[in-house]
Amino acid sequence: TDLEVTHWWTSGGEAAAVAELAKAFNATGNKWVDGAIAGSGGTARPIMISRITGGDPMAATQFNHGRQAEELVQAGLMRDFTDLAKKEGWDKIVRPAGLLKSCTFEGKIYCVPLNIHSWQWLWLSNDAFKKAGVAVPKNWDEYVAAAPALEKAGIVPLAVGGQAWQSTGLFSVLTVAIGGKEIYQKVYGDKDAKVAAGPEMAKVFKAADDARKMSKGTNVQDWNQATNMVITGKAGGQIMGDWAQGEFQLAGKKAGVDYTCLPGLGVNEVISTAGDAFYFPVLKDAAKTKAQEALASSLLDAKTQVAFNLKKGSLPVRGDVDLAAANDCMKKGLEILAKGNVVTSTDQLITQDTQKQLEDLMSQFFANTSITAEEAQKRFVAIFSKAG
Amino acid sequence: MAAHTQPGRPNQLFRNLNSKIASIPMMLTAVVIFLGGTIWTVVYSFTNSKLLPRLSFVGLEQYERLWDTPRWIVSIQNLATYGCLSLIFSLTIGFLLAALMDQKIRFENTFRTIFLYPFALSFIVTGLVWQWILNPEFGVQSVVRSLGWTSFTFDPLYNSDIVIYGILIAALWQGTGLVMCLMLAGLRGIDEDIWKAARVDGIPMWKTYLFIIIPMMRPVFVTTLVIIASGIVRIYDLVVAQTSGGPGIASDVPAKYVYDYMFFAQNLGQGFAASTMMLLAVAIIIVPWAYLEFGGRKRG
Amino acid sequence: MLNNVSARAQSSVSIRELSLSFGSVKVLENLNLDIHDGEFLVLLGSSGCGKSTLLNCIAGLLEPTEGQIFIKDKNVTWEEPKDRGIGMVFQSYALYPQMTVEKNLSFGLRVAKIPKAEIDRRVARASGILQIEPLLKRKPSELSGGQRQRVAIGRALVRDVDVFLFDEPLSNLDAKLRSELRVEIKRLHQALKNTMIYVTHDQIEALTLADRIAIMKSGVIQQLDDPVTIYNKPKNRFVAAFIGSPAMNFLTGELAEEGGRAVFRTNGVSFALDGYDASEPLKPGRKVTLGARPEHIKVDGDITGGEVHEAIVDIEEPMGADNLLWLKHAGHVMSVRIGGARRYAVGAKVRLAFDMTMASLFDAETEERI
Amino acid sequence: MLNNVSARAQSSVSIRELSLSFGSVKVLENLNLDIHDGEFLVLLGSSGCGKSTLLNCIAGLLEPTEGQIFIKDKNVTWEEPKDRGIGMVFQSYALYPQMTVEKNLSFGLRVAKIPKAEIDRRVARASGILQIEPLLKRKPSELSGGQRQRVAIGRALVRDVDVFLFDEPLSNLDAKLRSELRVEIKRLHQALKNTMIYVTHDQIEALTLADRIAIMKSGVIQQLDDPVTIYNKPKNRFVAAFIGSPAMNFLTGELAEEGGRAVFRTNGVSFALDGYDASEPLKPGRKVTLGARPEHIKVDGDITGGEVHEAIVDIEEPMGADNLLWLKHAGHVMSVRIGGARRYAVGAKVRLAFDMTMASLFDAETEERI
Amino acid sequence: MDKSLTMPAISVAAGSGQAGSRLKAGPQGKRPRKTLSSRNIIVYGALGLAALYYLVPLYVMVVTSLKGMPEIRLGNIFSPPMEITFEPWVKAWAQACTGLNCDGLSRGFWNSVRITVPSVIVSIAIASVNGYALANWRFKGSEIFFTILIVGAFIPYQVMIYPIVIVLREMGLYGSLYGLILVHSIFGMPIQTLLFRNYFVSLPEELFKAARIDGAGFWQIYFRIMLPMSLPIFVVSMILQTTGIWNDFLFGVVFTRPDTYPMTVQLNNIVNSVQGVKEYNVNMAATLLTGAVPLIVYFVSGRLFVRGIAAGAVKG
Ligand SMILES: Nc1ncnc2c1ncn2[C@@H]1O[C@H](COP(=O)(O)OP(=O)(O)OP(=O)(O)O)[C@@H](O)[C@H]1O
Ligand SMILES: Nc1ncnc2c1ncn2[C@@H]1O[C@H](COP(=O)(O)OP(=O)(O)OP(=O)(O)O)[C@@H](O)[C@H]1O
Ligand SMILES: [Mg+2]
Ligand SMILES: [Mg+2]
Repeated sequence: TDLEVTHWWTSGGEAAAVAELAKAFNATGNKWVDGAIAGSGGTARPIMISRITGGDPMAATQFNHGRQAEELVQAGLMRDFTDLAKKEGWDKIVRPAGLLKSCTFEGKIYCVPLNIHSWQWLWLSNDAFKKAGVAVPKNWDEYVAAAPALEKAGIVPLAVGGQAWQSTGLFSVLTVAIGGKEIYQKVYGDKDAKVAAGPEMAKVFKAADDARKMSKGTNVQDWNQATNMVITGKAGGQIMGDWAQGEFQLAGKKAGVDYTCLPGLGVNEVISTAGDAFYFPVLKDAAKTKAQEALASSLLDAKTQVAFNLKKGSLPVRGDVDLAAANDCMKKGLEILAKGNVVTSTDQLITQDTQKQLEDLMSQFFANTSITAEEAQKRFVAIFSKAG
Repeated sequence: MAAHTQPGRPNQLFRNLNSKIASIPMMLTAVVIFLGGTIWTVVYSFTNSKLLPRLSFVGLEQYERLWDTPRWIVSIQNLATYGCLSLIFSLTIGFLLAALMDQKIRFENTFRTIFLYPFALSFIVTGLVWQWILNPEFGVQSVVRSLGWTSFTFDPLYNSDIVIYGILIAALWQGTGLVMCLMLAGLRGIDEDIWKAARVDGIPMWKTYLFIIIPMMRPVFVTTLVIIASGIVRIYDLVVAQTSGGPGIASDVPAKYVYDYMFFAQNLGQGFAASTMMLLAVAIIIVPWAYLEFGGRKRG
Repeated sequence: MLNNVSARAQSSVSIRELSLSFGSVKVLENLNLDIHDGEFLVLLGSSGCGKSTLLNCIAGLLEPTEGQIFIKDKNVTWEEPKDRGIGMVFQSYALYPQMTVEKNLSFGLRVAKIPKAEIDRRVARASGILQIEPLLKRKPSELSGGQRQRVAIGRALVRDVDVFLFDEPLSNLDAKLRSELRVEIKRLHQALKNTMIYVTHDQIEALTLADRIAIMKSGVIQQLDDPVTIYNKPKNRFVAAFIGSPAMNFLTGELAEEGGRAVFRTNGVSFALDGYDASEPLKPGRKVTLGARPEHIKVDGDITGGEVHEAIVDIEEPMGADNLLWLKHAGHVMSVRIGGARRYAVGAKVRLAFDMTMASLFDAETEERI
Repeated sequence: MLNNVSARAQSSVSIRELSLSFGSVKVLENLNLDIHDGEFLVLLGSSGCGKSTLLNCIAGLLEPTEGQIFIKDKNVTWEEPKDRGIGMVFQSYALYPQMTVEKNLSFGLRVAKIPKAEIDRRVARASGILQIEPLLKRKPSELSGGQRQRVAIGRALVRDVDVFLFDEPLSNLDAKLRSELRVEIKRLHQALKNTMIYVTHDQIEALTLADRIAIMKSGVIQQLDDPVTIYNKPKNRFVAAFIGSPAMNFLTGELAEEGGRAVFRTNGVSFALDGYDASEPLKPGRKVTLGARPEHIKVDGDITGGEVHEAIVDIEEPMGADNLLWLKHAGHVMSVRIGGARRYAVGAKVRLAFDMTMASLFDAETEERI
Repeated sequence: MDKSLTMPAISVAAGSGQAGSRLKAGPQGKRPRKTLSSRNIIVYGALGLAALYYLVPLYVMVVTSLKGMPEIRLGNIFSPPMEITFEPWVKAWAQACTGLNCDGLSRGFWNSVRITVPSVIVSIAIASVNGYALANWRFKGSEIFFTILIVGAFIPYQVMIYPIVIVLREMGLYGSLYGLILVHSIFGMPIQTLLFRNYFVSLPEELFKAARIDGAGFWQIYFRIMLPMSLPIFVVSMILQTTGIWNDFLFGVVFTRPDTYPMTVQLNNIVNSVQGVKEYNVNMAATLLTGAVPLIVYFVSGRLFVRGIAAGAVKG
């Protein structure tokens, strides 16, 4: 049976990873019909939602973990996979357990978690630092200190793409790294306006201000173009999720040799557990409904998980798979995960609405130097004081 | 005239029946889609609908938030700046080109094709090309720099203060050809004798255009204005393709705000509130005009 | 072509060997014309014969391909229209629609930087002459056709020029207004005494207004003469047919001699040509066309002399003051104009006689008057 | 309004209490009109008076606001145009540009699904009558104006109807063609004998063609009579001024008695009213307007009787067959028509006399004829 | 101006012989004009400059699409390609990847044709009938509907997506080609109807009256009288709709499914699926390929377009 699967994985590494999913699914005797929509979730999600609400749903679709599909589930448009989950014992294999929880609504499971992504990575180009004549920094402060030297060598110290979600993500990374796990949890999780307005956060904004200065001259839009600047040594570094690793890999770069990765910016080795999940709209066609189950199990299949996550650069959602082939950075991530140094991702903590407002603030902050850190913090507080 | 049996006036509903039947698509579109859709939008702008429309009313909350949002204010300002400039420049450039084309020049067809072809391209394409040309690393800036002016800076798409002009350049490139065409058609429709009279009166060419011809072309300007203005209000694709609203939110426009909040932020209520504000602005300007232009007047 | 060189000295407008072609279409060819000072010259011809083209050449709105134009003995062939000392009035009025009447009148003067007081004086004078003072503050769209045309004339008037050019100024008006404005233009000419060149295809306008009429056909002037000559002694058949309403009757036949008298013979019937003022001998056997205007054919009581024939009434067209009878005779149908009070029944028999002193004979080949 | 009820039986078209408004503008109001079988009725009036509106109501192209329309004694007020038994000819010809002449003629018949043979017969007959057989294969753009109008008439002809409606069919043609086609339409009516309603604002057309003329002013019929009556006994001043070209002269003054005779006195000068055919007693002191047509004022040699006055020539307008003199007398300017051969110099003195049997007196207030 | 040069020999002869010519000395015939008069310099200069502004992007697109990536990275965008390669075109047409599909634009091309042709036909058919009814068969209220329609032209499409999704869902047309055709007809309707209405109003009313007297009804008059006379406006309308629908992205992506995505969606996918560095040459080739159809339409029928606009569109 042909199943149409929509997603927004179109960059090189992502596409290669999707190919693995398709391969695994096609092996079950069905056919993966690829419905990629380029241009990130912002472009793709309205289309997916329109099609689901318009009564012409695809068979499966990507969403981020968390609250993006909440209402579709509520409206009964998504398929309930509780039975399959019980049969295959997803609660035992999926780790951390929070992932499956975010697929659960009123006790029923509506999605299949696919991978774990964490935002908390600083990617550094060894070449760039060599060229600038400074040592590859070990943490955020060293990095900030090295910025002038990089600039002098004609290298952009920090690559930040123009898309709003990149600066917003960067800021959340700074919050965890500079502010710490508690502050992060209080602000993003509890929406504590007082903490948001506090001195700890002011420090975070100070760091964001530094990042803003360091990012001047990036002039690219897409995250992977920014990553590409790091790969080619045009930029010193980039704060980006572990998916950036896919790009390094595709470019044939070796962790530790060509590039360096610092989880938690080398300050606070904590990672957040965001990720992608697949949702399955309710279909009328019986054969397709059946095939949906095949797809769901194949997604969680241990082999698929390994193949997919290796290509994608993310971590598998199963704790029981062998990732011998993983590179240094990935292994570092697995270690942190094993230690339980995790925070819930922003996708799960805040609504899309709040997320969008944050993005508006952050992208404006990074683009426009006339907004001071204090001003930005004030607006930050305002957003959280109203957030639900 | 009681002597004659007066066959009653036939039922008004069935007079002109074919015309009414043939107009059903138009009536349905007007009422269901445009009017119904608008009312629907307005109604839901008073709710706190998120991903899916829900009738849980929250009063004016969405509007309060809307006017509190810096991004919305920036969008409005951008639209105002872009709208004014785009109107002025489209009309001026379009008219100037049309006036030049009207000088009995050679290669008129060639020039016209050159000016008109961008109109055949979508905003997406237009945005891409101009993003490329205005890119400081490859485009105009780097070319000029490589010619020796190393301090030359021209990076409208990466400078918050002037990004809207970068979009304007592309928009004018795409749209002025059509304006030129409309103006040219208008110029050609002007009585030859007016030109002759002006020449006999010894009125210089530019004064003739300014004081006589332009005022005579009012209907053409009105049509053109409608076309340009409807394009301005709706501008979206070009911004997305060229800057995605960036840098930051510097080139944001209302239509993009609406779209982002409806689909990205999954806050339909907020998106509808913004739409309603846009519709309101349009209605205030357009409805009286449209009524005068098409409603009140009789045939011709 | 028609005037001798000596006339040139006193002429107000002279056109020498003028040719004009649009691409390959020759509209005017080797045209010569001298217009005297203070003369009212009417250019008359059917649509498309080149009248407007000629007028536009004189005004400088079209460039001739060949030839010269003199105004007041100055060669203006290459001058700008504004420097030629002409004013022009157009059929479509060509008023500037968004300006008031006053602005319309003064716009050219203001552009020419003429002092304010002088402008006011001229506008006052022109609007006085044309009686449009009450309209000065109105816009053209608020005026009737006749008022608009008056303003258009005013715009030429304020220019204080020697030569006025009119291009069918009355064609867009209805019959009543047309005849009213016709009289006004005539008065204007009598008062101002400047040269006027007036294009029309309405022969009544031509006949009533002109000092001389130039009848044009496809770019060539057929006859240039005063109205009476044109009417009574048309140079050729074209002119004869073009002028006169109801139109001249034409009977084709040939010349013959009967009893020593020249006669015109058609379909076996002969008409004596006694009294005909021929410019050459009437050779028998020559194929000719006899032209007689409806008022120069007499019926019944009006007959004062000449040969009397009998005809049958085909149609009667009462036109108020006159009555037009269409009579059948010798295989021809001819129209005869009689008083409006005299009525005939269709099919009635009438006697008719030609007034040969007023008739014209044309060669069947060349169509020139004999 | 004007006809009695007994006429109704034989009438071809009857209009009863017809009113029509466009929004708030009342164009026609309570109009009554009976047109006899086979009559040629001309609707005459100035532009915008509602002639076309009335015609369109008869044709069914406009819906009346009030009233009824009968054609051949059938109430057709709410019938479709095609079912009314009418044919219509328009000023702009309104030929279908993409069809040949033949197709143009047969379009209506084909729409009505009339058998092929019958269509051919009717087209052949119509094109025979109008002599347009050679044009059948051409498109309208390849025809001259006159030919186009002939085809337009043909299109009405093939419909084989009782009533023909013409809306200024000749206005777009030049003077020559106009008079030619006028004669043809007259012939057509004589041959077909069906009812024709003909709208025009050209009085010559009205006078020559009509059996009866209805003169309209702002939606109201002023006078409905045969042409001679309309011309000689106009019901009111409007009709008098509207009909006749050159227009009737009007002198305002008052009635008086001098030596037992009724006289008309104006600016201190008196004109005896001997021979005037009054419909009511001529009471002295009543303010009146004297109307005299240019051909009913005699000058110099033409004077056969009546009081003789002296006047001065103001302007002379030669029009070929006639000559129009504008004479100044007693503070009035009046036009007088004389023969084309008689010429006067401007400023010359002439003697004039009114032909009071042909004059009209109008009450100054009501403007009705006395 | 040197008069001795501009005076032809004939005027010299005129002085000698009476019969030769009646011309006097002095200017005659056409006023000589320098080809490089200041007027010409201004007019052609301005037009040339404007043409440059309009042509540069096309030039950049073409040139870039013919360069290899290394050359793009080095050189400036205006320099002509040192080595012409058609690789990017091949890639854009047949190989560029979006997700797993690596068949470039080729698939989208036929989808676009399948969408554009019926949409153009249906929308023009509806709009022309509407315009005809509005111009010739007015009924009470028709102007009100029309006014709403015109105001509708100002509504941003994004705002209407939700209501339309709901309407289409209720009609069961969502996701089908019919649904998309309907959407294009709806959003093309305001401007198209305006064009047709203005055109039909400008046709002589008497023609319509004559046809009614001839007994033709609503449809007969439309098909047999009005349609054959409306070529100019049909051309304008067809050009506008073809380019509009061909270039549409939003409806194409929202109201279709991946196997029927039009070319613009493919283009967006190719351009936005950045794999490593942006392949500008492939993007430009894809852009040109996508724009080719409307461009050809304009190059071929631009003259008719202007004539049609003059025939009806500009009359209010
Ligand atoms: N710009 C032009 N290009 C080509 N031919 C032209 C142009 N203007 C006029 N003509 C042609 O020149 C001829 C003379 O035109 P012109 O306007 O002088 O006629 P006219 O006598 O004024 O006619 P009308 O009485 O209709 O005004 C016509 O056959 C016309 O078709
Ligand atoms: N569709 C309409 N809407 C409003 N007013 C109209 C309409 N048609 C005609 N009128 C008005 O009705 C009056 C009569 O018009 P109509 O066309 O009958 O005049 P007419 O006598 O035929 O004039 P003409 O000689 O110019 O043809 C005019 O004042 C005109 O302005
Ligand atoms: Mg002319
Ligand atoms: Mg009329």
